Amino acid sequence: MKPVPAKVSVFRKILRGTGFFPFIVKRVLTSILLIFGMTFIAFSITQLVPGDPVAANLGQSAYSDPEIVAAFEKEFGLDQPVPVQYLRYIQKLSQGNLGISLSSKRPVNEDLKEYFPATLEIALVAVVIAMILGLLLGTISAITRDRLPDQIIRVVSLTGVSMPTFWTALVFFYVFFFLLGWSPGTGRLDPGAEPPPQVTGMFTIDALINGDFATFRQAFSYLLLPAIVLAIYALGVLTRFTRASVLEILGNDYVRTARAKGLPEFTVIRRHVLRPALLAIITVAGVAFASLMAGSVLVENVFSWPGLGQYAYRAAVGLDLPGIMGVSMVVATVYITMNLIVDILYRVIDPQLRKAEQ
Amino acid sequence: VSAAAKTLTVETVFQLTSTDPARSFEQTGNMINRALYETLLTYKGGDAATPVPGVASKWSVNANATEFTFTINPKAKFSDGTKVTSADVVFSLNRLKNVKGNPSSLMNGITVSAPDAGTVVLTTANPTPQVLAIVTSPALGILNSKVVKANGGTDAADAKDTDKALDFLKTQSAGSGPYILKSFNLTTEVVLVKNTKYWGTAAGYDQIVVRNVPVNVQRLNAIKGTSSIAVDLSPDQAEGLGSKVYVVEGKASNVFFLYLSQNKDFSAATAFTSNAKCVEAARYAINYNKIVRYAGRGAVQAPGIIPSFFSGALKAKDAIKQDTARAKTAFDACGIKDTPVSIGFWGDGGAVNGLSFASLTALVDEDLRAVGFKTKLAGAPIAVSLPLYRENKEEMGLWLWGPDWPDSTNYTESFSPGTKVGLRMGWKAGSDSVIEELRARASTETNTKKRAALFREWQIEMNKRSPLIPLVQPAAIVVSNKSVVGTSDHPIWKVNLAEVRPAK
Amino acid sequence: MASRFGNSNSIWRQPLAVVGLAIVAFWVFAAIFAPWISPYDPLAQDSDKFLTPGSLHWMGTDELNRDIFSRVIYGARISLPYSILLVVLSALLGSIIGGISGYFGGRVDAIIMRLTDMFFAFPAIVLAMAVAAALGPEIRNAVIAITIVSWPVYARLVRGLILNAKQNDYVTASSLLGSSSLRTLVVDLRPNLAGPVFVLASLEVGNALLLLSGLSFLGLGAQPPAAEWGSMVSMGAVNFDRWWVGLFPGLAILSAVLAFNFIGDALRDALDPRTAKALRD
Amino acid sequence: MKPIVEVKNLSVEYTRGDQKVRAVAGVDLEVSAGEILGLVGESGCGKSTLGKAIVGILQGAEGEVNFDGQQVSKIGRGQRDAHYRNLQMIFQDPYGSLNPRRKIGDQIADGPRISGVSKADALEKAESLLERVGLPRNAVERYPHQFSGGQRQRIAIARALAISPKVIIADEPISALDTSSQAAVANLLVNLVEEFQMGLIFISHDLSIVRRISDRVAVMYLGKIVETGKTEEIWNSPAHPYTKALMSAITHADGKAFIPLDLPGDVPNPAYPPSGCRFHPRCPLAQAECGSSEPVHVSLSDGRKVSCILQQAGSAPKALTF
Amino acid sequence: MTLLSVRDLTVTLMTGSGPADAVRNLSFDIERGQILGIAGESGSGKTMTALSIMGLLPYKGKASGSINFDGEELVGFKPKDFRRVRGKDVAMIFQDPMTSLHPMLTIETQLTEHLRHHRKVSRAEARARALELLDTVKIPDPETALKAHPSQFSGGMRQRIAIAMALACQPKLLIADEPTTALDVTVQAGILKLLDELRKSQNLSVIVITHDLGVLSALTDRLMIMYAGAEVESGPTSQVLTRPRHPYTQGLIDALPDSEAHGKRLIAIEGMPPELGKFPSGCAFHTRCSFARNECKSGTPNKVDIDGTRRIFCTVDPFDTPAGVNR
Ligand SMILES: Nc1ncnc2c1ncn2[C@@H]1O[C@H](COP(=O)(O)OP(=O)(O)OP(=O)(O)O)[C@@H](O)[C@H]1O
Ligand SMILES: Nc1ncnc2c1ncn2[C@@H]1O[C@H](COP(=O)(O)OP(=O)(O)OP(=O)(O)O)[C@@H](O)[C@H]1O
Ligand SMILES: [Mg+2]
Ligand SMILES: [Mg+2]
Repeated sequence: MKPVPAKVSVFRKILRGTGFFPFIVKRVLTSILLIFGMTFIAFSITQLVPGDPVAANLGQSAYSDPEIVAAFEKEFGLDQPVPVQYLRYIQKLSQGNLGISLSSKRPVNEDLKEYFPATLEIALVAVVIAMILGLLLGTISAITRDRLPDQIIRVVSLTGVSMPTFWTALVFFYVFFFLLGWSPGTGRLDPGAEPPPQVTGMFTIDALINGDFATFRQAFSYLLLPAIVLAIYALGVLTRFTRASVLEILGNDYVRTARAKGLPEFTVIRRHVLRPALLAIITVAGVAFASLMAGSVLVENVFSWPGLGQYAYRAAVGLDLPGIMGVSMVVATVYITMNLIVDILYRVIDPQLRKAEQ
Repeated sequence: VSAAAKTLTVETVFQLTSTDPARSFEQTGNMINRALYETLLTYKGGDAATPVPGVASKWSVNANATEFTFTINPKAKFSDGTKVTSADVVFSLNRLKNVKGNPSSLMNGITVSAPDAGTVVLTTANPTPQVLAIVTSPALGILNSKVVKANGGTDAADAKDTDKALDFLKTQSAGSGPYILKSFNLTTEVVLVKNTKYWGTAAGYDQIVVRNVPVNVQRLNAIKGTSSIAVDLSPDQAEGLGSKVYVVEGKASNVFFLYLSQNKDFSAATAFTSNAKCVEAARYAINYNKIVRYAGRGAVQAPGIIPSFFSGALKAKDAIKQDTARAKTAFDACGIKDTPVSIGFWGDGGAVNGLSFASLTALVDEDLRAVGFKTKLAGAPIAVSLPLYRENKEEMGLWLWGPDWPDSTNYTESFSPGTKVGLRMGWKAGSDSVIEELRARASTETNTKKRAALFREWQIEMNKRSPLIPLVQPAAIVVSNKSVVGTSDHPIWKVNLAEVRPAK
Repeated sequence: MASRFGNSNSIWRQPLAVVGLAIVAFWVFAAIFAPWISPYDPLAQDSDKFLTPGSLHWMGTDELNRDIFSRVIYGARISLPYSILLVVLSALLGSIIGGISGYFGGRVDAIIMRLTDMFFAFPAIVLAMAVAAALGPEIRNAVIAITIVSWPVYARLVRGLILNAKQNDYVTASSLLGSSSLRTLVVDLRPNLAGPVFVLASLEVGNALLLLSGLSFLGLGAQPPAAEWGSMVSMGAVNFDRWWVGLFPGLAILSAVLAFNFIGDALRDALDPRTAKALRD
Repeated sequence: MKPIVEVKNLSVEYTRGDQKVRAVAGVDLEVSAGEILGLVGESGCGKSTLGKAIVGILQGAEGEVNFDGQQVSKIGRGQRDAHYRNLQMIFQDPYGSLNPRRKIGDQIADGPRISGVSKADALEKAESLLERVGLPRNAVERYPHQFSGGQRQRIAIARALAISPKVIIADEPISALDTSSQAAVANLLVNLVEEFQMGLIFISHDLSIVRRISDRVAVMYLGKIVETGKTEEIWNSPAHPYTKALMSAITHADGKAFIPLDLPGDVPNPAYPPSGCRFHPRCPLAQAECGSSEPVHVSLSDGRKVSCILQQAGSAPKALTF
Repeated sequence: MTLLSVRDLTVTLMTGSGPADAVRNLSFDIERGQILGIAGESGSGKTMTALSIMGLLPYKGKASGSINFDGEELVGFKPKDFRRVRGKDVAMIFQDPMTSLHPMLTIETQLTEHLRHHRKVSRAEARARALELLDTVKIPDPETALKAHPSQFSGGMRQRIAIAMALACQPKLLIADEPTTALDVTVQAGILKLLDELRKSQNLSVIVITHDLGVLSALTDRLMIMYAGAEVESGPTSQVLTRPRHPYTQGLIDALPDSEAHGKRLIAIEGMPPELGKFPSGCAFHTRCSFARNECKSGTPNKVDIDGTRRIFCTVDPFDTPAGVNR
């Protein structure tokens, strides 16, 4: 038998190893596999269900012209058998190419480059709002357990997770835009205002990079309301989760030990309770962030926010398969990446896990 | 004058795919392209009957309406300063024909030629009087052929594979209109700026922002006075807007209609709906007044399928009136009894001119049920419902028709047996010799008066025997800030942005 | 009940749970007796429209002048049963898949768990939208679509519970006594799974209702003229400043979801803490 | 008497990450019917692992276990062979060893039911067994949470007895119990062994209890048996320093303010066992070669077996003094 | 000199079925430098007694009576006052060293945070003190240990660290709740030795709580036996263990495996300890006591003082025999 080439064995060693580096390599590899696996599910589901993308995407008269229909099918590869379509898709995907959108007739990559940052922007602001408030409210709730503040926070956070987002968005828009005039309205910038030069695609950040504070303020004022609406659900989730985690940790022996040392309650909470709680909360926040991106469909619909959610909606309703796949891939990638980051963070923060690995 | 005063904001629900004239066939695209690209002929204001000079200063038609000669205005210049020549026209029209985009069918049967640099001739095999209307369509906008060719454009026969100018035309325009494209975003806004080298009367604004805004927000913005023009409000929504705006009321060119499938073999229900008695029962069951009231001020019952402003449109007195007794008798005679019958329509919140298909269907549904139909509403998103309609897979359907070109032939050529919509209704050629003969005569008649009479007669026969039941011609509303003048409502491009100016 | 959910924290002692039960009881009552409760036919139209709430129409009327109060009441007939159906279907499907995964373990388990990972990563609403759009919007199809995306929570829970329970000495003891794995699963573990799955399902009813009405809001669920809360809100969205059109159906959704969450929460608290934790993660 | 359970050179491994941990490393052991074998050792030394490997919950990596003449194999997904059902185990945690959601009666009846006894008969048997272990007959209808730890342990014993086992491995059955219940459960086990002539392996970390109830003792340290022999002999003259240390560490409630002997360090991690004699880093009598060469397991003249270089095969145990 | 004087301490806890007294009318004293042992079966209220001194009673728990510590009355103390005393003058270590140290904080942080808080010393001083403490409790290589996390230590080492933590502010009283229960016997001895040395070298008062009479015998000067939240017997350790006067104490001693009874059978106290909230009336032990008479079932048991240093709570007092007479 031929000797195993050195490169392979190093690779094997990494995969079999249990240290920090092999762990990361392994996690990244499984994440990539996961994403490819998902394309299969997405593809199967979208293929299994009926619906005619050609009809959905051609105008009335064009559709009756067989020549035009054939041209359209050829252009988007719809004339090929499904497995071939899938293989082609995978092949392109591995080169980072998500195909051409049926509805916008542009590469999905380009579409996403445009819409994704808009959603990322509100989702980030939303998750920051939800994290900060959720941590605060959840902790207060836990330490005032069963007393009035706790009761109030529990009902409020439960209400938060029970609100239909699309409805909340309407109510908030009506109140804060129409009645109170605090929000400038729909869209991302004033009509005709020049967006900042694209770096990240997030207007607030790009404006800052560009040193353009007026645009930053404008962009921020537009995104605040949708971000708040989007944050409500996540806030409810994080508050409840924080409360539960803090309560659980409060019941740990080491908290009793900390109290037995006569430390100020604030120190006990901050150092001995929140630190371990944070781990759990970060995990949930990571997942919440990914679900915010998906949840933005309904909010963006109301606020005419030109983001992934709107794009997803149009793609779905237009049976724009490459579009649907593209959105799904992006959201899934965010989700998987968040999980990956959280996992890594977990190891960095938690010495016990690190120890167990050695 | 401040910079802001020179910006016009137009709010509309985007129906937009691109600003390439050869590929764009949606309302928002038409509105924008009307300001970017000029056509040989055009219309003024809200009129859609009398063509006026565009790039062509003069034109003539031969006696049997098969040859149309246009003389290009020597002053006409593109935004880069070069002159408009017949070569540009030939290129643009052939490109439209050959890229096989949605509007390509406008060029069916038309050939273009250029005897000299200042003259263009369009010829057809059969008499086609509507060519003069067709050339006003923004899809036939004239492109600067050199610029477009330099950026991947071609008018060759295989243009559908080889033309690569689409992306270029999203970043920049290459027309001779009063505005040029500054930026294009499919979902948020399209920004136009003044063409400083325009050869005609200068543009009214330095900049026009066409924004994608949902109808409800258009209304709120109109009340607040933050928008300049709102395009999509229904008569209802146009009420109580306050003092900052005025409302331009017109009639939409769209007609909503109900049909019953004539495809006997499609389902249990269509075995009956193909029966003339069944159609009659439905036609007289409907409370048209109720629908018109729902459609709001300015809407009218559609007496026939041809909208009011086209030649040969029927008068209100010709309209069908509800007659429940007659409907019930017909219903009993048709034998459908308790067989359930579904009505297809555009379901996911689909609305045009502020009227929602779902609500209209609900209204019709109530009346049909009242005479005994066992109806079932089968709305679906456009992607699902439209194919069913197009493939004649509905039992009943509630849809609308907007003109592809502003001429009544568009209707005779689309709704007669064996034509496009006729087939969708399962109405095959040879089903009705009277109607078919009227159609043939109307299409070749060049005398204006005789044409109108034929169109009227065609519609009256349609109302007697066709599976088609015209329902309502909605009002078309443009709400405009008082700082703006020149707003009108046009059936093809809605608002003529080229004509809009700041109030003095 | 007491023995199944532990005895110290009976849900009757939790005020929020009682409120939740009351609201659910109200909606169930409304759904059953809708024809008697509602003052008008929910489909009856009129030439007037958009009447403001008043003594004739408590919640006003919509663009076809249908009585919103009656429609909200009738809405319970769609939203509640379908949400519950949805949860039952996903719970069944998820439990079976999770059961298979936990029972076989090893490679089967690994494959199934990767699959659920994928479904978790998938944006549920996008998938549901696509499926609903393609199958044709009908509430039945929306239910199918949501079931396809919502079974993995149950699968994960059931599998986790089985793996956890497998470590219990009583499972080992029973296999020493000759019990086959299948018998253990059915006899020993099923009662342990039933409680948590039931609690999760009760927590998920609210989510199901939200997703279902969200799809209807987008026009991909229940179709007009059916009175469905989500699609009623979407009509309110078109008629923004007629606030009553969207407000009341929205409140109906909120109240029902809140009620189910109250109950689910209380049930979870009544479970023993370790299982409750499994439900939370 | 012929032993009913024979363990020969048994090793058991766990996999942690990609590392193998040998929790039991080459153990020989035997139990006869009617005999109580005490297995003592500190936490983590592999007692439970050994117990589980004997009944077949864990798979041995090397060596074998014979039960009643047949080799025990790991339990699989299917039904366990009737022969091996006579080999039962009782666990330490009285809360985890009964299914909280099932009635006591059903759980005890499980064994007979699987062996084909009718439901009524099985339940009848459950009732009489409950009575035998000192609980009321009507306990069949109740759930585990209605019983104390000691009572549950008795129920667990009743469940094992329901199929009349020949050997029971009891893994720290009384460690989690209160002083008073401890005595009751221990006494019950002793009575049952005498009554049914079962073999019992009694696992415990408490040498003083093992001394009281068992006929023979095996002392385990870090995966290995360091000494086996008759209880009284070991108690009177421990031959292995670890046995001696264990005994010296026992506190006595005699009011004499005597602080027992402590050994340096803890039981090491079995993943990294010390070289040579595994006890040598903590052994007060360790010599230079203890770190390098592994001691042989030798039989002493009184029949005891011990692994220590201080003891010589065939001779009487040498007295150890720290 | 009396450091801690507890009188009529009653601890009321909230249970599923309402409030219940987990500790009832308990009185005892501790002198400086003395070790007091508290023994009793599970649930007898040992831990609650300790926690009431620390002001750390569980959620909704209340103490009444009097706890006089070094001149201060602790019953009715505000949380703020407790925080002043806790960790500084009274310190406590818990049963399970695996869970009582914070898994994510370094040993240095855990050893010095209260030192720095109570004594307001600089980081460097605190560190020096921490090294000294680790040395005192015999942790090898204190420098490295400071940077480590608890998971890097074995159970016995962790318990030593917990003791070092408790000693950081030089408390006057140390409460050790089952300090060796979770440890191996060969390790337990080390901890006992350490506690004994500390008491001697630092003149520390210690309360040791355990159900292991052997441990108490090794370590304590005085002993208090509790049953169902109340004292049943107390006195000098050697006397209580060699000549118990209360039937319950006798039962505990008889149940020890190394007692002199014969054969394989152990001697058990019949029945089970009562649950909180279901303590029998009268002498709580009467349900399990072979000497019980009718009068045991109601009223409070007699308090019998013996030699001025011992007392039992028993109306029957069955072992009232002259000293030295062997039963
Ligand atoms: N499932 C497992 N995976 C990996 N290692 C294990 C596993 N179970 C036990 N071990 C390790 O094997 C060794 C022996 O464990 P075992 O439980 O047999 O010890 P024990 O003597 O019963 O201890 P205790 O007195 O704590 O019950 C220990 O070091 C333990 O950490
Ligand atoms: N948080 C609590 N709420 C209610 N009751 C409690 C709580 N903690 C303990 N108890 C009860 O208080 C009684 C006394 O408990 P305590 O912990 O003082 O007993 P102990 O003597 O220390 O027992 P152990 O030996 O088990 O530690 C017990 O019955 C116990 O169940
Ligand atoms: Mg063990
Ligand atoms: Mg305790």
